[in-house]
Amino acid sequence: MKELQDLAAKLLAEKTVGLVIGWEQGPRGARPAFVADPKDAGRLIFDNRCVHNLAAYLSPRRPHLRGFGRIAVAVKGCDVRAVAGLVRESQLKREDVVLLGVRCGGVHDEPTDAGPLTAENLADRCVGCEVREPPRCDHVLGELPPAPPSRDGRRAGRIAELDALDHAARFAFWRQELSRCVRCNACRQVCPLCTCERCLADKTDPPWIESSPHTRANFAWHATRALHLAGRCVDCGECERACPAGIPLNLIGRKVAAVVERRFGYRTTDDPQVPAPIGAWKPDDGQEFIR
Amino acid sequence: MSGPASTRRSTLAAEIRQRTGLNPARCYQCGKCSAGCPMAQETRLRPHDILRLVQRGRRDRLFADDSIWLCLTCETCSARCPNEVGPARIIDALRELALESGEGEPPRAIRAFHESFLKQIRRHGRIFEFGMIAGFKLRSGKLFADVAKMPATMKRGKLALSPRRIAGVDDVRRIFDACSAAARKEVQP
Amino acid sequence: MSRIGVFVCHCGENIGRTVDAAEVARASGNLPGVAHATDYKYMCSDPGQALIKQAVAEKKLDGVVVAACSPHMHEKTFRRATAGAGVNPFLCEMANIREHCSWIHENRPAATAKAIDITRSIVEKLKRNAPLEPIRIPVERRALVIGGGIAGIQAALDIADGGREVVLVEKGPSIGGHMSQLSETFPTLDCSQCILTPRMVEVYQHPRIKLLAYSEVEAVEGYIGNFNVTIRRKARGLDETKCNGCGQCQASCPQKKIPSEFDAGLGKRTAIYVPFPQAVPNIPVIDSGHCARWKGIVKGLKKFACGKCIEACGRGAITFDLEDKIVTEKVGAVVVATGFQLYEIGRDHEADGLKGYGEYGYGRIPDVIDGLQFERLASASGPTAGKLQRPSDGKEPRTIVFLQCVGSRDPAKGIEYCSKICCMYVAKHTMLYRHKVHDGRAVVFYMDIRAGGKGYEEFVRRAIEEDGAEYVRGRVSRLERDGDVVRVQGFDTLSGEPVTIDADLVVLATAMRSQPGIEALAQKLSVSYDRHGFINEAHPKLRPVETNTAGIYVAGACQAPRDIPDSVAMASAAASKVLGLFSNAELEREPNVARVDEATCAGCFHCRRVCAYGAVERKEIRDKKGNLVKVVASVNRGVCQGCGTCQATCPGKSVELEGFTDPQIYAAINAFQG
Amino acid sequence: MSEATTSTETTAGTFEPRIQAFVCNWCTYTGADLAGTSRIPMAPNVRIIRLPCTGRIDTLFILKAFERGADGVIVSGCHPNDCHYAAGNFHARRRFAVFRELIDFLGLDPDRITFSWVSASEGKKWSEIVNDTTERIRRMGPFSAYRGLAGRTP
Amino acid sequence: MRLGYFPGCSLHATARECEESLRAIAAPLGVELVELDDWACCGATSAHATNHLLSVALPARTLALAEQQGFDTVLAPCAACYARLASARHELARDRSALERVAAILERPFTNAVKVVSIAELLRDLTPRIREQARRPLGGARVAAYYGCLLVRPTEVSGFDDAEQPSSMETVITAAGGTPVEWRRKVDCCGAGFSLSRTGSVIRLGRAILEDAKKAGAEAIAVGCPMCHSNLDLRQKAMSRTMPEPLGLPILYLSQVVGLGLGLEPSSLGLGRHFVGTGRFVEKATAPPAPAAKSDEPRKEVA
Repeated sequence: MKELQDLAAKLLAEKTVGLVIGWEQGPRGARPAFVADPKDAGRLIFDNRCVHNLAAYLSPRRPHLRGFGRIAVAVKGCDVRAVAGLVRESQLKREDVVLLGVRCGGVHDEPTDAGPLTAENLADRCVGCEVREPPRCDHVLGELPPAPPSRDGRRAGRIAELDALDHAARFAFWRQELSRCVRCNACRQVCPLCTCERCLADKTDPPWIESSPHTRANFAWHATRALHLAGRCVDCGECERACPAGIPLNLIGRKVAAVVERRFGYRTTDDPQVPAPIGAWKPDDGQEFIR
Repeated sequence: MSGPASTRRSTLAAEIRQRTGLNPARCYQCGKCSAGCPMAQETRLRPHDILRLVQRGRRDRLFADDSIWLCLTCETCSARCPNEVGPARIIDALRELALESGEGEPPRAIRAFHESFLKQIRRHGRIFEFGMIAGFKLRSGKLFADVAKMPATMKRGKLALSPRRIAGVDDVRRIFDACSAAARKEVQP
Repeated sequence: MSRIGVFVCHCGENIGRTVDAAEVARASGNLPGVAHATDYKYMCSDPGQALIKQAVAEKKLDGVVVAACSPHMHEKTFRRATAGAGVNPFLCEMANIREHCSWIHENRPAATAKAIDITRSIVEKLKRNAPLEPIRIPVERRALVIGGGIAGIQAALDIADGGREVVLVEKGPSIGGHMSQLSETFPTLDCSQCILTPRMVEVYQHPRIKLLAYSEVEAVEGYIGNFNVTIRRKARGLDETKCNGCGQCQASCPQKKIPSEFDAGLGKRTAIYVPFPQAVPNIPVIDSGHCARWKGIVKGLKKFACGKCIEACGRGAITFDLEDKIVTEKVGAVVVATGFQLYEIGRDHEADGLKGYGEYGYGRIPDVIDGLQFERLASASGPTAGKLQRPSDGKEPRTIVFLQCVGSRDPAKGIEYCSKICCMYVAKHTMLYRHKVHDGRAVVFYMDIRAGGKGYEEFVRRAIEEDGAEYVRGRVSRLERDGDVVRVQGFDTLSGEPVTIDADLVVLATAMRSQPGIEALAQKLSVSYDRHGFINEAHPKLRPVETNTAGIYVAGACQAPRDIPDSVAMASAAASKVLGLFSNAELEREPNVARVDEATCAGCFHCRRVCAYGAVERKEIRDKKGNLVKVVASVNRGVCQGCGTCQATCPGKSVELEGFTDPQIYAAINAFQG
Repeated sequence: MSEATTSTETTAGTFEPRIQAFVCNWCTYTGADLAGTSRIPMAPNVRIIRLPCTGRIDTLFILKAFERGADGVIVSGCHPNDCHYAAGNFHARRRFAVFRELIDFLGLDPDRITFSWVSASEGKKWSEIVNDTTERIRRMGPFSAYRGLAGRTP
Repeated sequence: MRLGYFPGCSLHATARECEESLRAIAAPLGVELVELDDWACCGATSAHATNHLLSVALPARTLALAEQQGFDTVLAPCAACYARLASARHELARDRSALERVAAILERPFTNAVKVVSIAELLRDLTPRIREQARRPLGGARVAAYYGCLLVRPTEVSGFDDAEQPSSMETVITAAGGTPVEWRRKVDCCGAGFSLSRTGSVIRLGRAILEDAKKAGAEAIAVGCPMCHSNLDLRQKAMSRTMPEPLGLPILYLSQVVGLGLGLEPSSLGLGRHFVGTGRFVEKATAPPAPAAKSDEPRKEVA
């Protein structure tokens, strides 16, 4: 942690960067921190409560961070995929940011959770983590922690359960879940890859997505959002964490990711050079569903 | 395409394809297999003939003589086949088919060899060569062939005389039973 | 749009029989925004069209819907009529109530209800139509031809003779291509060089052809009518303007043992060389890989071992200027004619996904050669001056065995297609051989004889019947060197016998492949190519010399294996396409192209990835002070073909395809289902 | 809109589904024209919207059609390698593949949608697509489950 | 290097010299050979000519044993065993359902994770070590490398060398100090599968091979297959019956050639067990180097 603080202070003092985005202790657990003054670098922390994917702050939709020049941002191994996504889609120039990779042995579900990680409280995306050592970073900090506790993925299990149901039962489940959506757009706001200047859902001519938050509109909205994230979603789970209604949005993202992997052999990667699967094609892509 | 055309297709070719994953229809009769086949001068049907008869569904002619049994499985045909037809594996499959359905029989000597060989494995788990030669001779009727070589072979310490059974011989027998049961099942429609 | 006219056609009985056209007109007349609705027996007839013009004038209509046949039938007719009435033609739409309704339904009420639905949906769509103007693109009436083989030469001459300028780019030091290496040509046995070299000279002397030999296309930007081409002129090491082609330098060069590319490795050449005596341009190049001085300069040496050619040149032309030069040309059309290469069947083709033929010993057995090498052996201009002498010992071969389909029709080795020319040139080879060695034996191993072409079958029969070529139907398993013969182990599938022949020479008819590097060129040109690297034509039947990129054409063996007549025919076809394009100074196109809303575009460039035409460009948006605000997508209207894939892909819907915009489609769906 | 045929309108008491088709201009639209020229009778339930290419067909169209009352949807275009625009159908195929599995996961029966390749020469195939889809949707009944989601959640 | 060792039936009997020489060269080459416990026969030609499933299941049992006994690589010095093991491995790697089916028959855990190597592949990969340990130039003895069928075919199964112009054995022979000869029949079939059942064919095929090697100037033939060995060795007399004089071409296992090159005692390599006498060859190979040759200096790779 000292290493992170010292490096942040040094980068700020040398004016290598104008801002360091990291995590700090807030009133209720860890929270994102924005440090522009080297003197404040001591606020920075990293531990297993630092769940936030700070790459979201690199999106060009955050113009208020523009005036700082180069930005250093602390990223866990998994967060690098989001940075790669932004670079891949011309939303960010890699040289405009300094990546402070933090070695990570898994995080909690919520930034307010505390204590050692157990199989029970480990965030689902950390199960079977392969990027404890953050790839493609400018600096890599901390000791390599042990692998997170092993267990089965809860969401994978939940998806399998849902898959086993018939349409009516699945429909009932999602109708129930999606009926709670109030279209507060927290999912969209927190998503590092939702980078549209003007969201389709805010477009009124034509109003493809109905604006009132009834269940039908919510189906269309979340289905369309998932499709737009197909092959792009980095599975950070921030949408689900941010959702005030507690809708299991990550289930949809994971399901789509599984479809994309099975069909196109593609998994979201931290290599910005690897093109995403939607927007590409192969002559022998599966078409068993087409007559 | 549907209708009569599809039902007229050679079921033999389809069966071979199902067994081997190889498509006999790919053979365009270039003859490269036969040109390189070491046994071509001894067989009536050469590899490309065999492929043609498979395409035409002529089980009668395929199983009528020794040809398929004289393949050494040296794989030269498959290695050089321009169209990746895989004649060697297809001939293997034809031999299996002949045995399972009883339509064809290997020449006595070859059958005797295979039978004593497999019997040895089933009995001991391994081949014990003296026993095998003895069994072969009884089955093939070639009683005196090679007898002259036996003493020389033994003198060189090359024939293990006492069969030794492996510990897992039951394992091996179970494998044999399961595989021949599976083969029997395949003959039935 | 608030004053729409709806015109319902009976199409005689065609529509009227099952659809109540009057009822459709009545129902449509009640639609909001419809100011006029009527029905008529034949809308497409002159009186029918007059009806539209009259109604537009009288009712001040601002949009027209014709409910009649398929737009594929009469959309142009009615748009012209609408334009004639003074309304933008793109404010006319057709409702297809014939092919999609009256002709396929029997039940009159149901068909009528459906026709009303269709018409209503089109009316609602039309309300969101915008007036469009056709796109006019200025055309630079000069052409670029890439490749100086027979196809490129033919295309360049045809275009130039048609009155337009041509830039002809050839990668090698001379034009002429593979054809210049051939001895005689099938099916007439006329001498290849005799028919080719006059054409080469014609290119050189043509006032409208700019020949850039020893040059390569570096980059291509732009679109139909407006390509900017960057060309690398590779350093020849001498001043072309001073050289008069006297050949003294070549005679003086001490490096004389370099395998000649022109002679397919069977002859030798010097380090400074003209590839063959009739080369065009007749200017030498210095081979950087073999010239001692060149290598010295590259290494930065101060003193050089050799300067013989400099001394020999009476004109001071040899400068050893090693800098490539970059030139740019602006052209309106491109003809790709890069030709082919032969499959070299040695073993090392892993990189190309080809396996090679270990069993044929090519490269190990000196008397196993390929067809092009045989051409050089048979050619009067070849290394043996046309005397047939085999490579190993110079002996005249008494038995030659020819193998067809080596590499071709052989998926196991990586190529499944037929190379098309081999059957013919092997027959030719047997003839050439038998004409030179009357008692020699020519044996051909073949799988099928494919001699479709004028005079082709007759030619092959002549080789067999008159010239005594022995044809054996079967592939050869293996070639082995045994003493001074090559043992050919084959099988005659027709007689069912193994065939073993001891040959003095074996000639392999190896497959035709696309040129190395064609993929990179195709990508520069944004034209598509198949998995073998052959350029794809836009349509195999109807657009055989166009590519999927407008303004880029294809000719010759870079599109598929082709013989000389085919290549020349394609070249002339491509030239006529180019001349057609150049017949007007401006190009007019339908305006159904994509348009980006720069205000909302986030610059993610998903659209650019899906565009098959390279029509999406990056555009920088700057504020008044010139600071970069953002980079957005921008559609080049000259290049866009209007498929709309970009729009469906754009997550924020910041692209609209004119004529099929989201508001139009939305309105159409709403009208159907609402 | 009084003239509108609606799915509640019945012929002899049977349910008449409303089906929205989105087709490409070059293959399927022309194939449907051919079906007409060949006078191949088919169910009158399908309403075609013409688009230049399947590449233009947005999944939003499909959702919107269901929302506005369609009981079934047909999406059709050129066979692979036949696309007038080289690759629009390949892009569309990936898009639809994901979309189909996604809505399936959300509990919407993907059998509500027929995806097909119908070339300009396959007028007969188009009629089969139309008839089969109509029959299938008729068996499945009105898609009020989705349409009705706008009301209060039960 | 620790290898699971699958001798196969013949290395305990007719091919004893192969086993002996292998064990002799293992230590100097830094290889530990551990015989698989309770291995069974691979089924050889007989299984796969009659029952495909059996021809996969028998080798699969051996591969499963190797897996359980903690090996990641199995050496099958007999080319026939190698071909059966490698074919089974290849087939099961491509076909998941077949793997499950076979695992069920075996009634033991099996993931098909063990690699199979032939004697030629193993020794080729050990070439640097052979060169380093070579003590004898073999008197420049000219050796024809004979691959036969099963070391190089089917190509997709073996794949460690070119099917038509393989070179791994030549590389090994050169490293051991021998001189490989160029000849034509190195991948031809000797017919050994019919050694007992159709002797006439075998004699015809074997004779062509021996003649060609002789013609190319070979003083011995190196093999990697006990079937080829017994065929060319045991039946050589019969094969040369129609010739003016016996061929007298000793047939050596590649491991024996390497053993001689490493300077091991000929008797430890089983060289006395051959039908065709190896004496003259051994004599030449073990003769003290001529004074001019500096045998201590590392030789240059010729191949």
